Amino acid sequence: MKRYSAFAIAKEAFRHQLGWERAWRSPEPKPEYEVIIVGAGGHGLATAYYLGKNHGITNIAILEKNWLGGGNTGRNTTIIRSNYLQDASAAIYEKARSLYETLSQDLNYNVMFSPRGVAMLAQTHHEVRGYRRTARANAIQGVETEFIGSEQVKALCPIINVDGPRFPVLGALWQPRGGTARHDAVAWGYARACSDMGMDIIQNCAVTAVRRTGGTVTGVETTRGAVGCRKLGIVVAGHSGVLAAMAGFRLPVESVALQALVSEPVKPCMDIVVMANTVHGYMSQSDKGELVIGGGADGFNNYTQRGSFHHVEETVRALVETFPIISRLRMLRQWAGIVDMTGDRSPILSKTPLENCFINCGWGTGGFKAIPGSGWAMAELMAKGEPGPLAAPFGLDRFREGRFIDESVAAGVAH
Amino acid sequence: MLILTCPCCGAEADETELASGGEAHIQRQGPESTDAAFEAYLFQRKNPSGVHFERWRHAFGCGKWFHAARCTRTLEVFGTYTAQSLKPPKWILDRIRKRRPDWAGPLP
Amino acid sequence: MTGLEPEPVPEGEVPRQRFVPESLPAPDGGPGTKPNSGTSVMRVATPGMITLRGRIRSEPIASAVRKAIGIDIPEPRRILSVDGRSLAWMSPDELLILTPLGGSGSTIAALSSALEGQYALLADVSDARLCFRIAGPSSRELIAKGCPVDLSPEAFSPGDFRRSRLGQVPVALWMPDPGQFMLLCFRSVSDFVEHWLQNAAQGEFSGYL
Amino acid sequence: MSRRLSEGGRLIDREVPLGFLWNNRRLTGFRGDTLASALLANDQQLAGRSFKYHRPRGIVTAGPEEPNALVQLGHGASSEPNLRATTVELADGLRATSQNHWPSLEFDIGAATGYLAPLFAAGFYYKTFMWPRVAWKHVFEPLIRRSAGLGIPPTQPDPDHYEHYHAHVDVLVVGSGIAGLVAAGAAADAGARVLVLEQNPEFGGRAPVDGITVDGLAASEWIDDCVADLAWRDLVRVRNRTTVLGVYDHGYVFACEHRPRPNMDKSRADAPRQRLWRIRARQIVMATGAIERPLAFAGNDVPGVMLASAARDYAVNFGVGIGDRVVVVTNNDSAYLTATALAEAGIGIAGILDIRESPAGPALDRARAVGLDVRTGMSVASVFGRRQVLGVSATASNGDGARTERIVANAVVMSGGWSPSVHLWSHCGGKLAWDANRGCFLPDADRPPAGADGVGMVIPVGAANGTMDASGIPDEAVRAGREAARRAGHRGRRGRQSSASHPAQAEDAAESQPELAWMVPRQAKRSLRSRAFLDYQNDVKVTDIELAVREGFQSVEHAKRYTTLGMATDQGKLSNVNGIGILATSMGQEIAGVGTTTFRPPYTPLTLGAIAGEAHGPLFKPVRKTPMDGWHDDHGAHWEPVADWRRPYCYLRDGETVKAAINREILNTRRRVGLLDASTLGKILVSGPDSGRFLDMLYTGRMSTLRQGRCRYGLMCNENGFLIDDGVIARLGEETFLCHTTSGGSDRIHAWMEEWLQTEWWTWKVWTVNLTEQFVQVGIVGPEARTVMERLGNIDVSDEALRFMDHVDGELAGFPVRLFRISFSGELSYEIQLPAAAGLEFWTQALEAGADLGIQPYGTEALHVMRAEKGFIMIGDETDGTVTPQDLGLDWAVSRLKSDYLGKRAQARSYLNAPDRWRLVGLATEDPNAVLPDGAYATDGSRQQDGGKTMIGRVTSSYWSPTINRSIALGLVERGPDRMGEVIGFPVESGRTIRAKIVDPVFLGQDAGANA
Ligand SMILES: Cc1cc2nc3c(=O)[nH]c(=O)nc-3n(C[C@H](O)[C@H](O)[C@H](O)COP(=O)(O)OP(=O)(O)OC[C@H]3O[C@@H](n4cnc5c(N)ncnc54)[C@H](O)[C@@H]3O)c2cc1C
Ligand SMILES: NC(=O)c1ccc[n+]([C@@H]2O[C@H](COP(=O)([O-])OP(=O)(O)OC[C@H]3O[C@@H](n4cnc5c(N)ncnc54)[C@H](O)[C@@H]3O)[C@@H](O)[C@H]2O)c1
Ligand SMILES: Cc1cc2nc3c(=O)[nH]c(=O)nc-3n(C[C@H](O)[C@H](O)[C@H](O)COP(=O)(O)O)c2cc1C
Ligand SMILES: [Zn+2]
Repeated sequence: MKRYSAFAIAKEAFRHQLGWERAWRSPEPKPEYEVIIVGAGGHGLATAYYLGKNHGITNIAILEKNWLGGGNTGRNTTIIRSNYLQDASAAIYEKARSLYETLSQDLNYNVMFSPRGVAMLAQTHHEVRGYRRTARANAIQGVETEFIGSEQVKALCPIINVDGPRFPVLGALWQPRGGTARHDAVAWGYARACSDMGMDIIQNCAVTAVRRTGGTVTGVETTRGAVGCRKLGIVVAGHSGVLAAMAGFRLPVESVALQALVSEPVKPCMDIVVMANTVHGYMSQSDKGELVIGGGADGFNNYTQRGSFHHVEETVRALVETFPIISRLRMLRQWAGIVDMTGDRSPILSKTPLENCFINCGWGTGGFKAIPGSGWAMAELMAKGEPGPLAAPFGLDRFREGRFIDESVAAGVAH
Repeated sequence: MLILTCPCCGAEADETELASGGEAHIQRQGPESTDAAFEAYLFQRKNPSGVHFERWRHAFGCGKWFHAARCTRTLEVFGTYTAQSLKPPKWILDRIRKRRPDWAGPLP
Repeated sequence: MTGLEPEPVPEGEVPRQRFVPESLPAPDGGPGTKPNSGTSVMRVATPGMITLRGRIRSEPIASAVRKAIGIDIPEPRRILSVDGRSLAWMSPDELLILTPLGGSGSTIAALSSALEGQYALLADVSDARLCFRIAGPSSRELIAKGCPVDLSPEAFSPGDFRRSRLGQVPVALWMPDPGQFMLLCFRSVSDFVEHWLQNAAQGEFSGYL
Repeated sequence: MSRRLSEGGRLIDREVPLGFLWNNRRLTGFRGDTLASALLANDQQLAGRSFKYHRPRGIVTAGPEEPNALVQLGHGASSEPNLRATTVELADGLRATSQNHWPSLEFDIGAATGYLAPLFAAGFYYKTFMWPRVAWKHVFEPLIRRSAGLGIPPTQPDPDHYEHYHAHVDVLVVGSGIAGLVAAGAAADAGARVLVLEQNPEFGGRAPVDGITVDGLAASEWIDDCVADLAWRDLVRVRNRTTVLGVYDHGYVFACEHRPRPNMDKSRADAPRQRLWRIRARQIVMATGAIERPLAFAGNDVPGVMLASAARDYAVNFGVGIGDRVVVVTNNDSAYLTATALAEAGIGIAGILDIRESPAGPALDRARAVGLDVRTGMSVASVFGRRQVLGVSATASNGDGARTERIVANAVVMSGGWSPSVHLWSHCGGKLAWDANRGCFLPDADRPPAGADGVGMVIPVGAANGTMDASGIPDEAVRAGREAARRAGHRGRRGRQSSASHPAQAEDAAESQPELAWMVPRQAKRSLRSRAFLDYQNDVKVTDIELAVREGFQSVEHAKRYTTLGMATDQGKLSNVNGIGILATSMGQEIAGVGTTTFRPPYTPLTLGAIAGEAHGPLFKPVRKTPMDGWHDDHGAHWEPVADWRRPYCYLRDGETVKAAINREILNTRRRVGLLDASTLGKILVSGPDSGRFLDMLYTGRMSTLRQGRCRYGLMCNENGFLIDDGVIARLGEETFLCHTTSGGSDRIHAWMEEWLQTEWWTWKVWTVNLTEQFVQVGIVGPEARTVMERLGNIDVSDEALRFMDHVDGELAGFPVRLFRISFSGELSYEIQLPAAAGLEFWTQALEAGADLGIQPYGTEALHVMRAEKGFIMIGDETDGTVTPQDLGLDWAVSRLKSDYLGKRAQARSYLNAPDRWRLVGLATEDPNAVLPDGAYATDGSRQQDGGKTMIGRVTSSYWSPTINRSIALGLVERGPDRMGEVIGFPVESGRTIRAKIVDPVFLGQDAGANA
């Protein structure tokens, strides 16, 4: 594979950019693979990548019903942080965050990880307590966070109105090493690396049934024919319930629309990521200049990748109150993704009732930040057949035992 | 923006007047239930891509819960009916079959 | 009312009016708008209020209510008023009884004896809600700034009663006569509602209804 | 120099000149001008700089699709970036500046990137800036950020206000062209309520510009009549300046109305700047017209190159000529209209280059008849000039552009065909189909966006439906209007009817089909392709799409994201189809197979302020207030939000700190008497024969056995077994209970009760009423409480008559009250419930009655401290949704004997019974002056598998207790109650560890409750 570098670009500039290779191949499906991953989103691609990189398994097909990276990975607000309360979450999200730091170099693809810092505003006393608690937990877990006062918030992000009459900003949980990354590049970078390792990424190939013999998976049927495998990884986010039904089990998951929007691009006006959970909205400014805005999820089951306007309204209302200067900026585009919400709002990385079939889902509104860590842990689970320490707490069995990993306890939402 | 007709008061309520309540017709499991049945009751959801039976409450209105049959892929509403039904009434099923001839019926 | 309406034209005559676009949306008006022409918002003395929970359309309860108050149970989403007392349909098993100021006590007494032995619940809620009157030519439009209900005359008129939301809070509304609305909200948010209504009254009106 | 023509300009009023500032230069235009037409009239073609290469760019369109002429309007707080000059109505004193350049529009340093364009091909940034690693954050990213972006956000809060409005219609007609107006009339004739929305100030769409006649009248006259006729009808509303922005499920539509103002810089206090329309439409007629497409040729972005329709608009509507020697290049007939219109206005036409080999028809005949030089089979090879057009080289349209001929010109107008405005069809799932004949994506009638009933809810008509010749429109529009009315449930006539006796007849010259060419000349060399722009704003060129294809970004969605085609502020209104054409060509595929990207709302950008509406400041979110709120505010209340309520955290006396106030309030209550506004507590009446049984299910304890006149503390769990609320239940009668909830719980718990009653136990005979708002509740607490009570009335409040946990009805201070003797502070305490209207009066009377006893109000913090001193839990402090009653040592409030209650089954699961669960204990710091921080965690020094330290407990509430003069804390600790006396460490900031002993949670004398 041709390496990307400034030098290569300069060279290509003289050759009219004619020398670039395809970022990934588009092969026909083979009849059989060792591993099939369903879903070429960030999590599916990262799983394949670490199966190859960490476990030497490269006889892999990644089957994608549309275009790779077009699911939630291609439509999220790109916030990366690891300031979670529970040990299990902090561990996997921090693993992911630290992998993000070197991901561009690992993949030889600039994913533009931008550790600009994430501030989660505390706007009630209750929230102050919750975030102080999280900061203390993080200190013990080895996640660098800090509870900062409102003057510091103002200094980090001058456009915040910290004196709002209804919800003054009392402080914030600040993670200086959190930030954003370029969502598409994450999918493309992993895809390029997977393809380069010889894995087959097959787009426009929807899985329509799961083949099994006895209680063991043997392959899948797709819109492009049947494909056999020894191990199957289901990594389809909002469509997990549909795939689980094909595989003969049911999940503690519901699919709902989560919306986001961007403003027209403007010159830099905010340097950090701000999340305001009490009023329900979060915002950052992309490198291109548009404000990237997200809020709460719609409340009902939905597979349409579009949501209701009043959620946009609520989000924007919250953000105009928090950042009064944005009132005269304009919404350019809004869209939605279908997210998979679990019973305790934490993800699932698990074996399933079907032998050799594994599932990675339930990242809901907040799995972009987890992509490298989740792929790492899922690869380990699939390669060894048993979860490693990162994945172990996220098994399906927890719902039967009542062993929830509940993140909502300290904060409101999780993005 | 969903608009559902509340079967209890007849108002054409829009989503901002309603509160959604997830899957309908889930049987409560009490102290005698097995672990598996209890887990299923609390967590396991059909979450279908297609015809779905669900609960809503006319929260900014008459305050009543009701059920709706809706397609999660097109958001078509086949009808709303009272929350005091253990399963979808026949007229709803008939209407769904008319609109979706190849529908296999409610998931078990 | 679009504000564009020419003089009424006699039946059968053809209206041929030159319509000059420039004359439309002058900077300070046009069909887009009408200024507040005397639409007012007022807190009004709250009537006595009683909640009756029971199967209100069932015969024993309906007749007990009729006996005690002399009014039939209204149809869903309707309000019936007789002699200063009103019955508002709140839900299939809830009725809001409005009495003259301070009159809830005697009405409750009458109702409880009429309902003796019935499975029903009465509660004096006279203090739970406060009441606003919105009167004037643009009252429909004022409320429509924040309420999702169809308030056009063909969809909502005296006798209708609707529970919905205004801005972010629950309200109930009805029209005691064609020129005004009564609006009930919970006591704890009445400052908010008043502020909301006054703010809306100060702005322009869309001129749509 | 002025480019204002001596005549013409149907929209301007030459009598009313308006002065405005452009980049601080004073210019004049006329009333009726847009900023764009006024700039052009002043010969200001150069209007902005592009996003990536900072190339000089001119005005290319005359509508909201404008990608180039984005300006910053106003200044200071009223400043607004990225406005399209083409839609800004000129106003006196308007100030506009161009954007995205430094130091000036004419000389922009950023343009240097343009010279490096060969380096900056699509997606180059994914391939570089990776080394050294830290450079991305500190060098590259800041650099990119600064050069990107367009306008500058304001720095002050918005002085304007915005309004919302809810409207309901049967048929919403979007667009007031011939199609929209005729459809509206037809729908109203069928009895439907109709609303017509037009984004422009003027009605009529393209017809008046295109010289169409309807019913023998010039289009503009017919339109005036038609609008007047519609406006006269009682079923129809017609509004201009209102853009329909989004279509959502079930016919929900939002639109934004602009309120023009005489002076752009001054906000009018009363009038909203914009109004957001939230419309519920049963049917939507999409009569949105079509948008002309550019042609891709080298230098097609040089200022002075413009869409043919726009040039026509400027000449006809505004009396502005865009040049004096104009080259026309086209692949269809419609540009001929421009050529003839310009020629008629006296503008020189340097030639018409028609890329078609042998076009024929009336348009050409007319052009030739007026002596225009029509050259078929020809196209522009390249445009000369950088900041303005100096000429073009013409070449055979099928060639490679090698052989050219120079034409001197100062403007180029182009037409690459028309793209129907199908956005609103697509927003809600409507599918498009490529029509190869007409060369455009059209609404696929078989796959419409469906409403709640599953039936199509949008009907396209006119140019939006691909019907480009006006003569075909009226019939189609009548059908559309009728069909919309029918689907909305109307067939009959009602309301004031139209005067028109027959459907309109429109006439225009029949047109021949366009001949598609995604790049001209068709075999263009690379050097030309690399200068042919598709997306002007984002600087996406033909070669960028080709590169994307080579690199495997072949899905239309990948190509979009890799090159940013169509992602600019015009959302691809001009560029998408050409880009897709190039994409398809490069892959050797048909456009139909490539498809298009998704149109998303909004159709054109709208301000966030309009979306937020009036909900800001005090109207942002309701605050719930008790009747005593005003009193608290007057008496130094330091507020705390509690759920949606606000409650006094403490009352500050002059000069006092918050801490001092809290301590004072606590000590005063413990030593004398305190007064608490507890009105926010939820109060729910539960009544009926099955109410005892119902409460037994709802609470973990048994309530059915409670005796009348008595109270009991109860806990509620969810079905997961976790504690969700607590409160005191009083039995008022045989079948009637009053349940108190937490302040945050009043609505939630009432809804919870109703949910179970309506959806699970609907045969049970229970009624509930939420009386939270009906009553206030006042706590009178402390050793002197009884004296105060005795002074307030003659209820016997002796220990004998009113025992702990008794309640009684009576009269106090002249008001009917319900009196509870309950306590969470360990002090003697009475809670008095009375009708809310009397609340304030009672409160002040109680203060008077206790004045000489030293009565003082106390706030929530004192309440919390006193609770904690007694080891009572607080929902939200000791609980966080993962804690069971058993964890909190509240087993005594959980009935083991009951066969069922909500949460019982869950509590039987293994994890909830694990021996190592964290359980409630008291924590006494070794240093009595050290207050443990809230939320501090205890560790035991061991390490977990993943390297983190092991946490063994946490502080749930922690206070300074002035009563016992030491710090106190409650916490959840692993196997806590089994470890009494053990000392554990809580690491806190800066490496310190606070050590605390595990103790009983009741800090204040075990028997202090005795007098309670
Ligand atoms: C609006 C929005 C904002 C968000 N904001 C954030 C944020 O700020 N930070 C954050 O960390 N996370 C955020 N998230 C969440 C995050 O986007 C997701 O958790 C994450 O992208 C999930 O990645 P994935 O790879 O699991 O799923 P996806 O990227 O959705 O990939 C799943 C893939 O499976 C494919 N698939 C489905 N069914 C089939 C089938 N039958 N056959 C073959 N393929 C199939 C889909 O086409 C899709 O490409 C947000 C999500 C949304 C929608
Ligand atoms: N010669 C050609 O090839 C050609 C091409 C296109 C159009 N035309 C001419 O255009 C006319 C077509 O008539 P028509 O009525 O279909 O279209 P139209 O373009 O005349 O009218 C459409 C109207 O809709 C408005 N509009 C568009 N989107 C809107 C939105 N989101 N919200 C509010 N308003 C919106 C526009 O401002 C415009 O006034 C005919 O006169 C036809 O001859 C000709
Ligand atoms: C972080 C982020 C930034 C985006 N910025 C833009 C943008 O500047 N312009 C744009 O048109 N779309 C932008 N989008 C939205 C995409 O165009 C698109 O709507 C989104 O990926 C969902 O895909 P879909 O609309 O095709 O379903 C952005 C999306 C994301 C996730
Ligand atoms: Zn209802």
